[in-house]
Amino acid sequence: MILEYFMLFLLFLMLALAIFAVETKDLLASVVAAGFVSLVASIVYLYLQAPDVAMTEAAIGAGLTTLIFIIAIRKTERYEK
Amino acid sequence: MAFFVASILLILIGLYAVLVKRNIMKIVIGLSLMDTGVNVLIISLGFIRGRTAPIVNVKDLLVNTSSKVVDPLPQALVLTAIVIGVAVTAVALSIVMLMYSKKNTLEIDEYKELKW
Amino acid sequence: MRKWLALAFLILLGFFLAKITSAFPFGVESWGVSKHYVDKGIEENRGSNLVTSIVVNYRGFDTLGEVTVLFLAATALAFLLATCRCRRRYERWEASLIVKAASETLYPLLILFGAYIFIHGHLTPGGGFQGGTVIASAVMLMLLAHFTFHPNHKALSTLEGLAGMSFVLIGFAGLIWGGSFLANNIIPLGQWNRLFSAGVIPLIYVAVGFKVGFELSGLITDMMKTIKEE
Amino acid sequence: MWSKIFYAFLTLLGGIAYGLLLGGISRKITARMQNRRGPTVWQNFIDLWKLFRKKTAVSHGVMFYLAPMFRLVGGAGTFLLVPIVIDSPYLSNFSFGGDLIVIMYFMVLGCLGMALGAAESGHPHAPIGVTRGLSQMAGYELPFVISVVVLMIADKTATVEGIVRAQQGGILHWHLFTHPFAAAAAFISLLGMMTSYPFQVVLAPQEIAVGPPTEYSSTFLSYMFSGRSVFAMAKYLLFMDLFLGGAGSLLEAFAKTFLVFLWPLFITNVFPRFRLEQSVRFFWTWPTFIGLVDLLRISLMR
Amino acid sequence: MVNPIVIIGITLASAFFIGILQAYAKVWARVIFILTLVFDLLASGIVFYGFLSGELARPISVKIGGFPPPIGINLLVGKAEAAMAVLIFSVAFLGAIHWFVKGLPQPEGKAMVLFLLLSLGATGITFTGDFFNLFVFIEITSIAAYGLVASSRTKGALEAAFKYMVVGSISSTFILLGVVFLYKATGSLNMMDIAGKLLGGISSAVLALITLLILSGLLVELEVFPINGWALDVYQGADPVVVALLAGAAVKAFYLVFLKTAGFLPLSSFFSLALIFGGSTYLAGQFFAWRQRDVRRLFGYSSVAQLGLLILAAGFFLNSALASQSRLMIGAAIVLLIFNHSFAKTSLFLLADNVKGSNVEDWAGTLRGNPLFAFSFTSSVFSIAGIPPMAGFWAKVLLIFAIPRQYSWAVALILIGALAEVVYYFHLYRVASQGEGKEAGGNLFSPFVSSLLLVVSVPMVWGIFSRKLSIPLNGQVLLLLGISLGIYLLGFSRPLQWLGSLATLGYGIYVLLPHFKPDLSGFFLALVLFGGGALLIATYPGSKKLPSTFYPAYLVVVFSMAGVVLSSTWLSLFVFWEVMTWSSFLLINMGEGKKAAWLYAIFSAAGAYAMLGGIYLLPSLRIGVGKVPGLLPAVLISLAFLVKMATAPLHIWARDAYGESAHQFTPLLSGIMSKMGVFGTALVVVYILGVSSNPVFRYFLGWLGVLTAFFMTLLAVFQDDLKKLLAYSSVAQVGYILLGVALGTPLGWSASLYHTVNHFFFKALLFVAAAGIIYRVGTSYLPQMGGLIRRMPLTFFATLLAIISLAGIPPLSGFAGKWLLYSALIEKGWIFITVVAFLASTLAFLYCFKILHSVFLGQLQEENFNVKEVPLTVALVEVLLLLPLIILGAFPRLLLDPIDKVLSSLPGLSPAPIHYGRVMGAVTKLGHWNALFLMVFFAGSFLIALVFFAITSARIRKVGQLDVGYSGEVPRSAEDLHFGYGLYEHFRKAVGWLIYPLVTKVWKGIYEGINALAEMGRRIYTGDVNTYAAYVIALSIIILYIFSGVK
Repeated sequence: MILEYFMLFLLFLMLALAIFAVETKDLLASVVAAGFVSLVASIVYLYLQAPDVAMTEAAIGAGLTTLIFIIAIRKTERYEK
Repeated sequence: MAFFVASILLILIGLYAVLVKRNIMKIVIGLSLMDTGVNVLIISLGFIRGRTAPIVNVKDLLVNTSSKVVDPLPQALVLTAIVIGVAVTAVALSIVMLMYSKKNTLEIDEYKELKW
Repeated sequence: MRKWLALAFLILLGFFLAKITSAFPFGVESWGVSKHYVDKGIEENRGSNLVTSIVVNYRGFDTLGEVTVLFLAATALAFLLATCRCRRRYERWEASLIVKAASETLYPLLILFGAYIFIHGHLTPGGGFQGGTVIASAVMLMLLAHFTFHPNHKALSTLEGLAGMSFVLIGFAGLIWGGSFLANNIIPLGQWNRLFSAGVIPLIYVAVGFKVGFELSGLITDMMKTIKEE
Repeated sequence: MWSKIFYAFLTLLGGIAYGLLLGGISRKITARMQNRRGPTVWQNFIDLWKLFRKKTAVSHGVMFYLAPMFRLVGGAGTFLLVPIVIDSPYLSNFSFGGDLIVIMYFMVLGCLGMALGAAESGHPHAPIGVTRGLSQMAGYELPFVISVVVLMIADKTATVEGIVRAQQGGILHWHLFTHPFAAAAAFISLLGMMTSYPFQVVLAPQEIAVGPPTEYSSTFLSYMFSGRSVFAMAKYLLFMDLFLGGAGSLLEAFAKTFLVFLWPLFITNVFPRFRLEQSVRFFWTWPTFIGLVDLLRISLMR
Repeated sequence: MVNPIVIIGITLASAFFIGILQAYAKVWARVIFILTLVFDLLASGIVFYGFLSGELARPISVKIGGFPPPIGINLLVGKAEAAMAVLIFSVAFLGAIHWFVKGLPQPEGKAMVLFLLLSLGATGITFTGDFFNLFVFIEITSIAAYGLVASSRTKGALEAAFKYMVVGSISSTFILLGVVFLYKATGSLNMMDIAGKLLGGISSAVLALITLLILSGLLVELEVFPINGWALDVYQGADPVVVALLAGAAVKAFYLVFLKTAGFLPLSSFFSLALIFGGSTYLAGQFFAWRQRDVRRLFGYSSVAQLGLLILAAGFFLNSALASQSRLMIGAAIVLLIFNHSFAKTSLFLLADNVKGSNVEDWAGTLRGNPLFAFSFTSSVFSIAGIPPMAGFWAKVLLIFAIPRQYSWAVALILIGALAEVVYYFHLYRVASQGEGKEAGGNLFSPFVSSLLLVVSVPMVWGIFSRKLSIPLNGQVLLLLGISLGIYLLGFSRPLQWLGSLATLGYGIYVLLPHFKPDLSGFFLALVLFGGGALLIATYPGSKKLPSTFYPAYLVVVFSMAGVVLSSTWLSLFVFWEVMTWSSFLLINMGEGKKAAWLYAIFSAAGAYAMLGGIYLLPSLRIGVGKVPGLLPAVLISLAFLVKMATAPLHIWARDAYGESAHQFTPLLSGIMSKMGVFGTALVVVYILGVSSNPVFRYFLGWLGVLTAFFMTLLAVFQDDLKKLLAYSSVAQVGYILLGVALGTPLGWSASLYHTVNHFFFKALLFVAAAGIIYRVGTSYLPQMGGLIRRMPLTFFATLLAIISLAGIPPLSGFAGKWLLYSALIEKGWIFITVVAFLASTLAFLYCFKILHSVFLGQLQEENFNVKEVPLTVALVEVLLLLPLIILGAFPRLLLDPIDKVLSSLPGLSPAPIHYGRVMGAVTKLGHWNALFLMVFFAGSFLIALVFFAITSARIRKVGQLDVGYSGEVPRSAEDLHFGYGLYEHFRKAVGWLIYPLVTKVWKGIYEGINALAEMGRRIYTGDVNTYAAYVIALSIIILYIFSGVK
């Protein structure tokens, strides 16, 4: 049962991170938050018995996407007006 | 049930960013969040309570696996969807970089020449 | 005013999505065509990881499409950034000694780990894409740590092309000998849970792994490359 | 057929003579109105003879040369198409040649010929006179057409004989009394046709020296002169047939045409000259509305 | 038989191979690229041929991965998919060739890969039989498209790519969600397997919602009305080659998928969804393009509109309530529309690529610069606007005649849209043909080839569809049209072309000889062929300056008129009518009056489309069969003919079109083409209205005719340009003819038929003389001419006779028409109309005198001193047209007897009640008129008077033109004495208020009004990404809410 509540907490965390990512003015923080959302999602996938997807989400969703975003931010601006 | 609600909310948050934010980078982030939300929704659709992952590496799973294993198809679809999501994001970011190199700003208002 | 309007639209959209998802009870079994995958999956191609057997064998065409998508994204990115006069906004500082040392030791291990993932694609969770990404992250680590590290771009794109070609050729082999494109009966399926089993699947996943690995590293070097031009 | 032509020729000569006579009388009366003696009644004949005897004549080109012929033939043709006495073998002239529509269009032939000759004369006054004449014709044609259409629809015929027959049986049957408004409109437009005084802008002696025939002299002018008088006679005859019940005998024709001749005479001597747009506006308002009254009556009656 | 999977496999392999090769050997990469495209084109061609030749009856399903469809993925390739593949690869091939000629964007290896994968994606979309696989291929196409659009060097490319990417991502998310929900609801992903199979516990309402989710995703890709802002930006911003591939091929693949999805997932409310969105997109696209300054965005609006039309057609195609035969026709219409639109749009966008500068003004003069450019541009514009003989026309006709009667508003919508399309396309055509020749860009090969395909397909399409739609086109006329197009080959020397066309016309008369029967069509056929021939002779002088397309177009006009006259069904009449209209448009466009040609195009198109609508409402297509309910069909059909006759409210195009078109063409335009309007109205009055029935409409037509006569004559009086004056007079005379036809009595009809022939004689004579005069004097401005009688006596004599006949003065032939008309009017009792008719003919004398005076009489100006007589051929034609005026003047029965035969052949009409006594001449119940007697009397008395004058007159002294009674002074120059300017100024003071250009102001007001609407309407495309995304979400909500009936 504890797992059930832990999952609820994770989902709630995911949503909070997502809202933070959208609202924050600092793009870098927003990208990192998005990365965290992916990470939490991959944990959720584990609960949903989808190991393949969890690995993919972790590797690509959290790792690669965040990297690309950061490179892009280096090329443009960090703070949203 | 909570997974559905959470994933739909995540999609809506992603869309919210696309609809409201004036910064094109934030829009791309919104799109990426939307993709994650969709993937969570698809996987939660394929989940069956009290079942294990569709990896048949133990002998007893060999016999009538359909009553012991989660639905594998959504997971296969999500695998493709994630990769496509990242591909689109990569191209989008390259476009954003190019736009920035031309106009030195990320604000949408600068990119409204083509209209009417 | 725009915020509230957007919110209203989103709530309505959410309402409809909820209405559709409410028709599917959470966690309740409702088998469709995947019942065939699950029941006969092992028997038809002996790959213990059912997801991989679906991804590569039953719905191999999707994966071919997916590989094309990735290849397309990499090419498009290279194509666009070739013309971009993107200047670096922030000056670059030397990575600290710890990062340098750690990255040198971790680099081969990560590549080995990546290879392990996509070789055992049909047995354990993970596969070509996940393994490829791990390799790419290894290359990324080296790029971050050392200025001088600069993978040979031409070699990367050639290898990537060859890997993609091999995937298509396996498909054609299936067409010529196996009766239909990407057919799996051209080499023996082997036994369940053995390394050399599940027919063509490991071969494809190895090709995909290499392709994704080189492609993503090429992609990252393209994006990072513009930094070096300063 | 030949006898008809011979008698028609005779009536034509008679018509020219009577026309000249009437012209002389009108010059006499105008002079009397301006309390001077004025030329003799036969003055027109004397002028005609004088012009006819001239030794040389000036010509400005082919069309100028042919114009008097057009004028005379046009006038004579119109005169002969109108029957004086409808059924008599002698006096019905060439009315078998065409009905009222033919007459209305034949009238224009004479004017067109004279207009072209005048235009070629090279003198600017001539075309100015012609354009004024044509514009004024557009003016007076409207009321005249209305009255003619009223008669045609009322008597269900387009021939002059038919209209005359419809008026037989006493004075009250004349169209003058059965269709008074149409007759009034027609008589007002008659003023325009005769270019008598209120609408004299076409010839306007002081302004453009008699207008179109300004360059004509000697024998050309004589043909013009006789053409003009026979044309006037044709109009009087036409009005006699349309509104005064036609003529039973030659004498009655003389009397009635004299009556029709008196009407423009009374008006011409007492009015100043309209400018052209005033005359066109006048024609397209007063006589037209008067004519429309009868037109509405006819269309409602049918 | 090629296995379709091989097409996709090979393309993919070569994409990877080019990825490798481009680093080592650029040349080899290019070779592979072209070879792949050629291979794909051939392979899909073979597959398509397999279906065409019947070798493959049912669609083939190709297993992939060795597993049967519901388990594995399959390719579902039917006839439509194969055709689409051929289309995609041919457009891609043309685009590639254009790129090679223009120079590939660097680095070229990657560009080639993207290009190849875009066409692969499009083919994949059409072939795949699995929904998720469809999603993957949509992604491939989209990403390739984002890459290619972003990489274009043009100004707005990046902005367009970003918008496309955002909107594309949202739409593909909808599709992905839809597909997964579909899997959960039906348990399968395969298209064929899904149809109607629901897992337990899932209500059909949910399936409807899921289907709508997918459809709303697809509708975004199909550029539906409110959310196609991104598409317009892409069309405007991206590189035309990319846009050609997108608009030409990719969007069509999405459309086919839209059709398949709607087919496999049946939705009750799909019909209304397709109608609403298709119709609104079609109308919005057409009208918003009016105020468009950017050419590419204009083409974008047009292609969006065409797509809207396709969606509308899809609605009808999938509507099971329709009869299967009409659904088959709609299917054919869709195929034609797609084929026509793809190649026309490809050619237009590639042409746009050649023109430097992107707004409309930059296109000035491009049509005259390069014949290849002109050919491609004209054929593409004609085929998109749906003008026969192009394929676009057949698509519209098939579509319209398949729509059942209760949806006739849809037909009205299609026609109005088509009209709006003509307005803005021909505005561009007008700008392009103005100004001096501007050399457009070099590489015209691809647009030329794609428009060549359009033209080459014409005979094939005609062959198939003219039989199917019961449009029996007269074979001989088609042959003659073909020959007259051949005359273009003699283009190098104009005299040779002149002789060639004379020979063709002679041959034409010989071939069509059996048709000269004494009935309505025989009567008009004689007028057309002999009239056309006579005028053709007069076109010789000054033809050196004419473009080489003049004579072919002239012959096409003549023979298409013959086709109109000889057609037995309304549709074949309509086809020839359109061919005549648009070939005459090309001829008018050759003159310097480009705005006139544009106005002519719009009015004729409006008339033609109203006619098509009218024909649609008729019970049967055969002329004269079936009782016609109500008045609407008659009104609509007669609209087209009234426009051609330029009757009162529809006349504003006439003055400039007649006045400014090429001098050699005006006699044909006014002499004969306006008669086609008469022929048409005659058909309407006889066969649809019925000669004796619904008198109110005919009374209204009568008023239209007489008012046209009155006002046009009045305008002619005050006109100072010779050709425009003649134009007005021609329109006025046709007004009389309309009045005669409207009467419906035998007398009225004989009057109008007589006047038709007569009008041809004297009007053509006047225009031919005018052309000769203008050719000699150099100007058509009346005040600058004068006194030409001394230099051009024959032309003066001819014009004099023509004027006398025009004015209707007795001895000559004109009077008979007038006499018959007035007798008919009085017999019928239309009193007020008679009065106005009389007044109008009196006013005619004013401009008759004006013509004779200003041109021939008065003073001969210095600059015209050495003017010679008109050239021989013009003089010959003048004499040719002169004689009938005199002969008919004396013997009107020569023409009245054949007219009586014609009248007896028409239902409800009998020969005119005239009996011909020897003495009394022509006698009717009302009056009599002896033509011969009048002629003899006039000639005789004229001769007698002349002889008498010559004998008795004094010696005649000929004087110079300055020797006038000038009150003592000596006039210095001819200039002072010539009264050329402002002849009727005083008359204008009196009646000036009558000719206030009210009608022109009304039409201009309508045009400005629609423009303002369009201006306001297109403001919704704010160009802002957030707004576009918001539109997408809002639209999907609306679709989900309305069409699924969920509360």
